Amino acid sequence: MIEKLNNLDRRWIFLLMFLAVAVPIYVIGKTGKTFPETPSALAKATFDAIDDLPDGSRILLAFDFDPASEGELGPMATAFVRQCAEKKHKMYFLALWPVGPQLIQANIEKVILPDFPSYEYGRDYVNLGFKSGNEGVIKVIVTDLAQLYPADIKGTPVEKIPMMDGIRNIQAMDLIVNVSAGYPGTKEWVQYAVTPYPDKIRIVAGCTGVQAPLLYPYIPQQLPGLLGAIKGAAEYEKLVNDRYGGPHPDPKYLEGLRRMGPQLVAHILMILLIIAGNTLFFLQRRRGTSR
Amino acid sequence: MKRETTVWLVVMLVGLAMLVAKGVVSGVGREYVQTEQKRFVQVEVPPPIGADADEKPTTQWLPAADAAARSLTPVPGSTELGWTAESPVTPRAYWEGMKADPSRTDLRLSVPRTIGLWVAAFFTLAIFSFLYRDNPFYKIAEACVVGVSAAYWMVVGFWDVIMPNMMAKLSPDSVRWAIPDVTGEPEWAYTVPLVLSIMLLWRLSPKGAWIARWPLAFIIGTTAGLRLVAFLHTDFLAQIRNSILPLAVVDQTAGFQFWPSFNNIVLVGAVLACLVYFFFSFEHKGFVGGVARGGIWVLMITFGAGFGYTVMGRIALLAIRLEFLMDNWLWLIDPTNIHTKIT
Amino acid sequence: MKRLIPLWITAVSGILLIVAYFIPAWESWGEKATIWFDVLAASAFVLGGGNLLKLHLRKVSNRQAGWAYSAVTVAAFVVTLTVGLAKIGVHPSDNNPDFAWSGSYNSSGTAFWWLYEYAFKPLTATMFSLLAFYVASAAFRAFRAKNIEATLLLGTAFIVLLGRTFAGVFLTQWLPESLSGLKLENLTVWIMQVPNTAGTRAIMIGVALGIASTSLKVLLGVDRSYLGSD
Amino acid sequence: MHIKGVDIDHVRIKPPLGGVPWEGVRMARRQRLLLAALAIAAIGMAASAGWADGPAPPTNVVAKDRPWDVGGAVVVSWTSPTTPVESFQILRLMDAAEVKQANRDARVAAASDAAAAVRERLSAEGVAPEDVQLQAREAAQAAAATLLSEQEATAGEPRWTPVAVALGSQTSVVVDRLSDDFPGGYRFQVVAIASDGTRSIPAETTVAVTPSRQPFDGGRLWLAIITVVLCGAVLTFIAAARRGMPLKIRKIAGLAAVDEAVGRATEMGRPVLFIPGTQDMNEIQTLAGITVLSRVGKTAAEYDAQVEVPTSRSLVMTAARETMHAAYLQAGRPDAFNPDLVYYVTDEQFGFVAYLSGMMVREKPAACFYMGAFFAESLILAETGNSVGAIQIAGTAQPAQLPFFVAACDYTLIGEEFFAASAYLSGEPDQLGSLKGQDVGKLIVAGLMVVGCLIATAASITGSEMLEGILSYLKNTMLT
Repeated sequence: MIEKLNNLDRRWIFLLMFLAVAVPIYVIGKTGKTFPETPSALAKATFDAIDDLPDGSRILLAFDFDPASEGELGPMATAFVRQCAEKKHKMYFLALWPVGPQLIQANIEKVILPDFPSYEYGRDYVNLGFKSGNEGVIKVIVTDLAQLYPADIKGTPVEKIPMMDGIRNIQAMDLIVNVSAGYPGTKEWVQYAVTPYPDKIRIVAGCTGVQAPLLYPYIPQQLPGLLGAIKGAAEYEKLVNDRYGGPHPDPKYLEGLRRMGPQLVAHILMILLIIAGNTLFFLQRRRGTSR
Repeated sequence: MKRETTVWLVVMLVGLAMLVAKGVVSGVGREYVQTEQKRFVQVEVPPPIGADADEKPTTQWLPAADAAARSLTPVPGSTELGWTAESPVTPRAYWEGMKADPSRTDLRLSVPRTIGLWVAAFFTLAIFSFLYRDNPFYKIAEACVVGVSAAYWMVVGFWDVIMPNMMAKLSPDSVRWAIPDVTGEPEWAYTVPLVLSIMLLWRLSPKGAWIARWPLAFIIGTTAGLRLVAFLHTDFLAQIRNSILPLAVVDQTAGFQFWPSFNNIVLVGAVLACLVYFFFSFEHKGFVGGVARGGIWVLMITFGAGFGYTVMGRIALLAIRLEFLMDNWLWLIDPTNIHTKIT
Repeated sequence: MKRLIPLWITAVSGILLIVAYFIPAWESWGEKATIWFDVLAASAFVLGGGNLLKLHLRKVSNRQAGWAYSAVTVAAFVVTLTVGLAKIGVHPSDNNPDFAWSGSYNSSGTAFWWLYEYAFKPLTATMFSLLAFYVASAAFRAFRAKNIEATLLLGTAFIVLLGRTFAGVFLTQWLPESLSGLKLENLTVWIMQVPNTAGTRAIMIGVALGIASTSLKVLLGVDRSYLGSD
Repeated sequence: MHIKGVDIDHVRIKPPLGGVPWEGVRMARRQRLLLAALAIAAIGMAASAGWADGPAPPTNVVAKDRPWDVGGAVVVSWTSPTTPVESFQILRLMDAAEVKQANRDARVAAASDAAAAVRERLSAEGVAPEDVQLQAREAAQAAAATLLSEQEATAGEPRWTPVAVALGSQTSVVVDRLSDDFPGGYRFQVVAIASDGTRSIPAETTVAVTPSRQPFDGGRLWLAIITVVLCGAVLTFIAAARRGMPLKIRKIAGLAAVDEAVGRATEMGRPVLFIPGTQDMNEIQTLAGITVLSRVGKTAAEYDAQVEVPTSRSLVMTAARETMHAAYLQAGRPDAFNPDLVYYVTDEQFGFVAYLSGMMVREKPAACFYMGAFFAESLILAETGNSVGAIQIAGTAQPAQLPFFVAACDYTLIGEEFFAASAYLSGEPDQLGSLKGQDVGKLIVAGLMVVGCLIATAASITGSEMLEGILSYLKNTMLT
């Protein structure tokens, strides 16, 4: 029996995982209830980094991710855009990942167009689009933005964009907000933008769970705020909703909190699997030694 | 027919029947769009009020309505240009729009997008089917993803790299058909990548394939040069700097701080132990072996933490795919209230 | 000759870039080299794409096992390449309606966008999501307390998994304030900030050294396997 | 940012030609007008000799090019007056082109603000749109004309623009974002501001200064030294190894398994799969992976095993083919080399993984090597490989993926070990020498950390300013 369980067909585990994620999504989708969140210090630091700036500051939003990691990063990106918009910050979007511009556009359509109709493209926000070259792009735009971004994504020359007036490089930004799924991402922004210009460039980031542990060494000197994975997104969403959402925030701003449901159940499943695996292991070993 | 095949056939048929039933009863995934006529005119835009007297008007294309609102006159001889643009709308917006004014023609069901939605759902299920075992659906999905993605990156490389970063630099005039706003003088330095590219593609010729080693050597040399200093600067120096911490933290007002001191001692000790593990000159024996063992333990804790953190992300990825299936495709749930039938 | 010149190219270009890092007037060389690399990598797509076509077409023509799937690959490749390069369905950009090719190749509603949105994206995202299943199976199969190292690995993973959800908060909320450091969510933060930071830092330092010495070996031609032989 | 008397939020600082405004200063369009007004007011105040209440001005104002930098920066220094000072404001003389541009921008902004105000007022009153348009236009023209006449009246006078502020305790400040070819050089003024907001007479520099770019970046001196020391250590040991010095290097578990894995694949008659990561040739890990491949290829050629190398980058395919060709040649079997086994799949990470997963399940390789830079695909590959019963050996420097390889593979080369692997596998003495050089690097790290931590501890306990100074030099000058 133990032998059989030990060599359990992994497809049973796959099935369990499927249910652990699918059932909560269905239940939460039907009822709209979410689990409570207590924001961590890092999420608060990230929130404050944006909130403590005077209204109308310049924020560079670098969306360095792709649809594959939208599950984790989409809610963060949405919440970042919303907080910046609520604070009336000027938003400069760009991407180091080729598919980034689509995600930028999606967030503009999701947050700015419906909820901030008075915001004008080119005055309150601008989408500079994607440039290839990975960290090379960062190295160039810390000193010369126009060299790589002579025009925005629509092809409008930067001279004709009012909010680009007087911006020679990204040192003119009050804060960089980076949403990152890997390389190039937060690490490269820290390496090539923050490290060489520690007094001029500040950054906060939201990243996938896999990256978060690697970025901890940069906290807090080089990276004052960090949101790790969907948990970070949910905590940050809560902070933004508490400040700006009112009693009944729009469901589109609760995506991260909703996604914590399947997360919880799946984590419990993972824990049970580890316990089960070890129980089997010890039972087997005891039998092995008594023989 | 094998028993397993029969079982799967039955499962699929039942699934299909349920899908049809769901479609009949409360609807399944559809995509709607709103069409819009875009018109542009070429106008002379005068300099802004207050500008210097010698500033000249500029010629620009503006949306026709915008130009009319600013009472600008079209450039003589220019014609109005335009096309029909589509933007997606939620089913709810479509229903509400049609309910308010059933004669509207700008709102409609988008056949290509709806087909796309179903194709996407098929591909999603096909990839999931690999978890059970390799099968023809997965093989189709695999063949598609390889073909589409390889070509996708070629197209991106052409339009986003070759055109703006090489052709536009070498000869701005030659790319104006695709990048009309390109400016600047030809930069002859960019003949270097052009020549290197040609050498690289020389490999395709039957003779002198070794020519292709030159660009390869250039790439590897520049990479090695760039990485060597960059990593020493950012990862090496900066990480030593971050590890210089007081082992006894004394606050001038509050006195000795136990926990910060403890954390600093653990951190510095752990970094040193790990470094000993990576030391190549000594065998892991005796004292060195003991410290190296401690180093491995720290690494294992690091890996455990990394694993735990990463799991979160992976589950979110699965969640978003299942949300796609349940929300966008099957319309089983509607957390953002976009496709629940209005009454 | 066939190896000597490439070795010189490697050495000279690499050493120049190292020196350029310290010389303000040359600092932009590194950036230029990066841009050139991208151009080269983009040109190399012709090699890669050509190789892909060659292999699959050969499979089709030889009627090798699974040739039909190779045909699908070829078809998907050719269709995507054609609609992307020909900008099928792309409207001109708003600023330049008189230039038919000025629109973005991936703007919404175009054929290329359709392929991206409804094939590329679901396929790759779903492939990515398979990881959720694999982590579960790895947790069951590989996380066993065989020795101290494995126990530390799984113990930490265990705490972090719990500490990053509501379950962790719930399980240890009974702990008094004086022991709040042992609450799972706080323990998780401690693990991340102290041992994890230490381990990651040591790996980073080691990797930086490894990269520096590997780069140096390449520049000096000690390590030259990538250049093949005559 | 607020320092008494210098309300930064309401100062629009015009940057030098094409430059950016000085950091921390926000620019709202309507604030341009305020700047122009402020500049004019400053001149006006000077003219009316209204300094009587202000603090004494600073003396000895000197501007010098900042040494050993990349250019574009100047150090302005002064001697503080004896009276108490809350802060200093530093201003710079604008040249004619800048003044012209600033005037133009101010007029355009004034015109658009005036028009906007009229539009807002009249629309609220319900005036017809055409009339609103007309009146707004007139208001704009009037505003621009008024400002123009003001500007013309003061045309000959020098215009100063604020570029920096300093605290009362400071006696120098770096002004950057300057141009290296500013006509005639830059001139500066320093104004002392008292706690009640009153301003002193401006003190001016006597000599104009032009920033320049030096041949060496002084801020990177220590980086240069450390680079030289590390490279020197590696070179020294390589040279020593070539002269025949015996080098003792510890064993790395996992490397011995490389040959064993290839041997097993030969016995089973199944292929060996080698994946050199998913990154391009501009990643050193890919290079290290390719070096390991040369060893695996050579062993496989000797055993007559089949090595399949799918790559996700065209350039990597090119390099890997060269490597494999050389490996077969070295093994003396160039005819057995089949270039088609080294092939490109797709650049897309998960497209590549989808292909590999299917391929592994179908071909069931006996041994899988993952050597290079890996991302999320690590676990998919390792778990799939595991399910087909392959021996798996991984090596990567991606810390995030190490947990998965450690959990799912038979052997894993962690971080630096991966780079060391190529040296071990080659067995050449000069390659091994480089490992000794790396050890010197680790000794430097350990030494700096121990010394630094001791100084930091002593500084923390004693609170000594000298120790703090040493620590600050170590951290902020040497190690940045």
